[in-house]
Amino acid sequence: MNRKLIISILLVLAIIIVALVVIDVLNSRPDKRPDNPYEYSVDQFKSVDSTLIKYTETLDFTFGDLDLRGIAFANDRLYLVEDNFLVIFSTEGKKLAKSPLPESPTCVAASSNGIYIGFANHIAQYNLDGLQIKSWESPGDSTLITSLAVQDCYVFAADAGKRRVLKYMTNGELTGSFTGKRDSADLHGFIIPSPYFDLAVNTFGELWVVNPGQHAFENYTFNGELRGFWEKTAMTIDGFSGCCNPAHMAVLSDGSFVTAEKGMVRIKVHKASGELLSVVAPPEAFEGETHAPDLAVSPAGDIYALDFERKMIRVFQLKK
Amino acid sequence: MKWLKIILFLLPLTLAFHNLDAQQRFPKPEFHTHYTQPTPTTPEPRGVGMEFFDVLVLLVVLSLTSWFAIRKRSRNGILLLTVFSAIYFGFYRNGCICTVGSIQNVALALADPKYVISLYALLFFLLPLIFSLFFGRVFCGAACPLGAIQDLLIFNPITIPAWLRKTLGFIPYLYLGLAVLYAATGTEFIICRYDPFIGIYRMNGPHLMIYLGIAFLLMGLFIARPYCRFFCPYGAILNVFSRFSRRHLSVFPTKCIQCKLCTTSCPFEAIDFPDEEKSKPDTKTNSRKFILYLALIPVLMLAGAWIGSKSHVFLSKAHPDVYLAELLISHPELKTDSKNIDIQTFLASGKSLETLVAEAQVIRDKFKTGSWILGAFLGLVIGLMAMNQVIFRRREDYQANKGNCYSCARCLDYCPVE
Amino acid sequence: MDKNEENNNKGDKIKLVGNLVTATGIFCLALALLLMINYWHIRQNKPLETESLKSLVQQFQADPESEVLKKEIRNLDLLARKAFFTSNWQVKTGAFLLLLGGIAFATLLRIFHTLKARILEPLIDGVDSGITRMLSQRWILITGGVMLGLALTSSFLTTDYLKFYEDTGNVVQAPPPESTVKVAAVDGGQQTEDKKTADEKTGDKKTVDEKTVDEKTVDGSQIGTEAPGSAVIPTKVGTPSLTANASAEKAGGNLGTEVTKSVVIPTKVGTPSLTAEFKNHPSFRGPWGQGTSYSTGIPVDWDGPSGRNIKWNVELSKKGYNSPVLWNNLLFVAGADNISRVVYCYNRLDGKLLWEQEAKDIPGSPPAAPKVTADTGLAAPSVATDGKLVYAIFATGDLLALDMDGKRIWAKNLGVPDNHYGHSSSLICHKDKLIIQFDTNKGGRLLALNNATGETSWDTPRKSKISWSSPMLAEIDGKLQVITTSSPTVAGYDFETGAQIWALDCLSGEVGPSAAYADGLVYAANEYATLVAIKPGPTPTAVWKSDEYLPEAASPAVSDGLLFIATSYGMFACYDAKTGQKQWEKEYGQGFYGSPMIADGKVYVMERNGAMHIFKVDRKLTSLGDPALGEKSVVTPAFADGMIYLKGEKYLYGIGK
Amino acid sequence: MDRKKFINNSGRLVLLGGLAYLTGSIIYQRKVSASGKYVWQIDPFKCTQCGRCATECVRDLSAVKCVHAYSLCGYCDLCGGYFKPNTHKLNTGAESQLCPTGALNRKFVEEPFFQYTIDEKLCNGCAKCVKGCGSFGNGSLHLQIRHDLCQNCNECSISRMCPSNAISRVPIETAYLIKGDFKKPAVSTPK
Repeated sequence: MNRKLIISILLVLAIIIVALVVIDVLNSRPDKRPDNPYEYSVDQFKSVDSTLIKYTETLDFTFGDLDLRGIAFANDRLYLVEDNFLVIFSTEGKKLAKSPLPESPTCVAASSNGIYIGFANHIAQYNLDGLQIKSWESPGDSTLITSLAVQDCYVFAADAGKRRVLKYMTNGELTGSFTGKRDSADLHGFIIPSPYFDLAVNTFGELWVVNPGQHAFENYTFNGELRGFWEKTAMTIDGFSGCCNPAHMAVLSDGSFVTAEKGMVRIKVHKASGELLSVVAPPEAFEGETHAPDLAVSPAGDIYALDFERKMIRVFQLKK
Repeated sequence: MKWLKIILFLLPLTLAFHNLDAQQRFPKPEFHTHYTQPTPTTPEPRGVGMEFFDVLVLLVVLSLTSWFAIRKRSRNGILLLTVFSAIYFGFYRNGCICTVGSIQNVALALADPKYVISLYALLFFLLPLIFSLFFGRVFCGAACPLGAIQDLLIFNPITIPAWLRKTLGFIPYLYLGLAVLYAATGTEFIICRYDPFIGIYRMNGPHLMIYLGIAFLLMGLFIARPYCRFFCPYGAILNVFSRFSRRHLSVFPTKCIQCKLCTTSCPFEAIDFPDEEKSKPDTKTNSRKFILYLALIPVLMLAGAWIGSKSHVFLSKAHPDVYLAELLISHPELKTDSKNIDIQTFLASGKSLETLVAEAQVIRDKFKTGSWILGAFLGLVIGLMAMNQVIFRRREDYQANKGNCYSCARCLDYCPVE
Repeated sequence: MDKNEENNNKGDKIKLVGNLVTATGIFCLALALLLMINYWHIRQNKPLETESLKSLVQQFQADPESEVLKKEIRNLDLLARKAFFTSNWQVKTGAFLLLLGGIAFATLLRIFHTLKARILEPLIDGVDSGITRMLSQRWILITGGVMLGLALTSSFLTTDYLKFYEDTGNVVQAPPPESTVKVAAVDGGQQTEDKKTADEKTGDKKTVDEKTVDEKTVDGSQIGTEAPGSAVIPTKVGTPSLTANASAEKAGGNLGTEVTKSVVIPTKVGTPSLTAEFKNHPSFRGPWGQGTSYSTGIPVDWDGPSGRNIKWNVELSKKGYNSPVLWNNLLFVAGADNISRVVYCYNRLDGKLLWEQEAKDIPGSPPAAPKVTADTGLAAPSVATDGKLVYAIFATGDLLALDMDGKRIWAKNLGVPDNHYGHSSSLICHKDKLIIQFDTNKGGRLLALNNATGETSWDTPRKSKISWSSPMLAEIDGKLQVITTSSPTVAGYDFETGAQIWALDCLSGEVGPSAAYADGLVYAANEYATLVAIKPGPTPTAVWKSDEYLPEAASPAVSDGLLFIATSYGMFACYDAKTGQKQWEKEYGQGFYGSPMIADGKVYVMERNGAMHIFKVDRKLTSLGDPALGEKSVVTPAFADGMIYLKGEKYLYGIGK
Repeated sequence: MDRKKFINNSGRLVLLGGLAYLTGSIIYQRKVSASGKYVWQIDPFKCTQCGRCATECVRDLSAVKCVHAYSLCGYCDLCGGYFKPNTHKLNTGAESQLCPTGALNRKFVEEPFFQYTIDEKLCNGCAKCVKGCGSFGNGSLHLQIRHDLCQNCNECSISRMCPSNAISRVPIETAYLIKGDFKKPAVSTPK
């Protein structure tokens, strides 16, 4: 084999080697790397028709770096539970009281005659100044209270752990519970894949329970008979996404529902009959795929959303 | 928000956990059927014992090679060992962890307070060096899988002019220096990243790297062991060590009869010829030069150090954090590029740019120290290499060059002396 | 004849092998090419994520009923996966074949070679080694030069963006999201600049009461910066000390300085090292935790970013909100993370780390660090030293005593403090005792340990709730007392016996600030509670109260009849210590967690953004400068003659000429 | 000749000393663990599902696989990890499956629960399902490096490219960081 040829081959090879290394180096730069071919994208559902958005964010209450858990609105006051504290403050954000809690709370509800705070497996009653009146006895260990609703003499508690709704008297006496189960196969009670289970009593005294596994709103009598329900599963704005949504809800004075979803976070208002009424906050208003904000509404119709990511309460009001 | 940022910076981890709290399962579904929940399988990794077995194998191979090369003087024995290493360390063990790469683990272990090196990795690094101090580069001879695959594919090696060989001989030191620098600064393991043959041994891997391997092998048909001679950083160390080896393979068993038969035998041109009278340089000029280079070395080192410290900025760009930080500073618009995973991930992490820049600065400072040392080292190498050319050792016989000889024992077959 | 034969079949052999070699060679080449093509093909159209499939799915979701689309999708998807996995398979098998081919090729080559092999002509060394040497030298030097040259040029061509960033600050940061949203910081919320402006619109008064900062956000820092209130300066002990003064003369106290002369009563009690105690900065907020340093010539001008008057700064390897403590030339800080808790000792003159000692292998120490909040950390309490030993406590309840060389003398675990933010009360030691305020959710305790052995000298239970304040020493009516603040009690205990001498319930909430003492009055304060001046004694009484500005992190400091309060929402106020009359006030943006310190006639207080505010101790506001540290700081400074020692978020600073 | 020997010997001694010093310092700083072996593993809580585990692994079908922490699973009918977004008919047809390689299997357990298992022969570690499960479900699906497949490279080529530094060396004793058992509390409160 003649030497010239060999040398030329060698040179070519040398060049190839250098080229390969250079290419590899350049392609592994953070700005040159290929984008994810397997991207899981829900962006197509994130864009919301702006005409639907009837609310605007007017005020934020910030809290530093606290581990916020839940909010309630009553008596023109906001009641916030964070890890080991109850904070009461005015709608202008003036702190009125702050009292430590025995353990980390899960949710809070308030009425004109008291504050009720849900802990993992029991409920405690506080007076309006945030002093504990009574800690109610726990209905069982696997219990996980995720939401409370007060209706003059009743306190309803959503027990995600046992997948049931508990009915208490305001003095703490447990007077009943129901799981929504029926003999007929089509009603297999509350399906709660993850610890999100909300309920509320609207101004007409109707008890509405979210059945997140079904994306359903179910209306029960206080004794647990199903009066009616509606459900809507869809990624699109008019329905509820994911495997268990809405995660939180609240009822406006006209009986329509304010709903908050996890996964693709968005806050919407649905009619009592289920049709989408308006959008409060589109997914863009929240960071990434994160937790659903806890909700509270004022009689005036202002919506208070507890944003766990930004650690603030965000106030939405109807656009003028 | 400022305070919040600090906390974010203080405990990013806990926050990460925070975000996932809500996704924790709480009481399991009550199954009415007899459904037993499976548990995720966890296939065990290769045990530590096995790793030490590898060390044992390495030890055996090294000893055998030394025996074959120095006592038994058998090329076939070494050939067999070569094949064995190619099969065992190469195809069976897929070449990780290999001695050459272990340089970086050692460097990182020395530099990084948190990094802990496994004993077997350390042994992989030490054993060949120790052997080289007593028997020469027997590791290259048969134990190194990278060497083995090349050694088996030597076809028709051309002779490379000495000056070119010597000059190219500088690359390994450069490679070594960079590898140590990047390893010690925790940037990356370039030796492993650009290991040309691992892809071939695994018959799998990034295609670019496999092409690299093939290119080297093809090259190897005409230049014997191109990687070993002109790239391998570990070879550079061994080269130095082996110069002081206690015993070493020698071409002739008893006495050289100047038959010149061995001259063609070595594909690596690692046999030194006796020096002819005419080429004997007059000692005067020679010693003058010697003095000159001796004086030149410190100059070169200083120059190297200065240039090194100057170019640390450039070198440090190889570190992903530094690069990212600079990218975000120089192209803030990229923040809106939703397709850029790295930037988006950083932004989502809640880490502030200040933090990132601060971290990057720390790394860059490490580079500053590292790169002036590197510069000085390279200066020293150049100086010594040059000086080596004027040091004149008398030789009557055809001897293996202790530094470059791989103890492959090819030449032994050619020597007629019994 | 035979020879010919031999040659012939040898020739045949060679031919044969040669052909085989070429054949295998071609085979390998072809295979390699195929593999490459295959790879590129896969690379080009990623079968798993083809656009066509995506678009089909889109259509399908548009009308979920269409069976046609469904079928199409399924088929296409099947194809795609087939393509993917077969190509995978091809690559694998291909590679294997290629390998076999390669081996065959190699062996054949070898055979071919050996067959062809003949004894080569020995090389006649035509090459003149002399010339070779010359050439090599030249080329080596050339390459070396080229390399260095390249390095140099590259270094000149690259721009250092990091530097650019530091120079130009946050110029290149993304613009803050424009928001018309007002922000009300209800509970310690901080505010981004743009929002702040939005906030000012809503009126100052409002922002003030909105910015009532929550205990929790602050506690960490407060705990770190927390310290005993400014204690009595022995010169001002009053009559008892005068008599004592005389007696000291009798005792022939060979104590030179003005300070030492004054510190007579303790001298009578008899600790020769007391003078040293007052010359140094032996515990959090100085001697006896008074908040007063007797060092002189403290600098008032420095600048962190430019390094002006910064004698040295070192990076802290572990975080901790505790403040530096000095003894002679040694400076002590503590640091901790979930991995380990460490005490560091620096040379305060050049900032060199002399030793570090980890708090480990302590019997009773919890396997895992307790859950503490980020802003508290595990090393909130400051260490204390008496010149012989240095003592440190961590949120794990680990307590250890090291000698000046970092050798551990004794260590014990007090039981993990049940504290939802993390234990924070700093230590203080005097004579033979080490005082620990140990108020947890399980109730309050005040301990004194024998500092040589760590055995408990006395252990007084307190009715107080959990607190984050630190004990201080003061001499009241000739009796050395440990004064503590907590919810609800402010109390004084006998240093020798631990017996409670007096107590007054006047605080509430989560008490961070410690007490201060001067001229017979104890000062205590806490946010959402009150600021109160107490006349201690058998029947303690509140002399005056004020609710205007309440600190929640910083302790009060008192000197020359003036009381200084620094609140976490940025208000720094000066009161008449006797009457509670406000003398002056000044507001800052960031708020104070670090406690004010008195040193040679000035009061030093560190704002959270790292700006040190220095005032004359005077009834009218005289600012002596606001030198910046250039990094956030929440700790209280330590003083030595001509030097001030600060601890920032990341660095430890020695400041002075 | 003797001079040469001397140089040779002394040189060797020096180098030996150097090695000894190096080893000594490593051992002294407790940087070496005799029984220790370290393997690469993904911290599921740091992972951001960028999809590079599928593309960057030195193995052709990545050594990173999706594992299912059943103890966290909600056994949902509408599983965010199994179905494409906005799937209406919850059937197992390709038109509704999210997994590009069909490695995720869905099995009916009982009304209304479904079990989801991973066929690792098919899984390429693209983390699509992980993302879906994480944002819409309980996050029981997550990526892990399978050590029967992992080559345990000296430097993991995925970790080099991992944007969230989720891949790190872990001691062989804790070779897997499976979500349920790893760190997190069994019960937690909703947010």
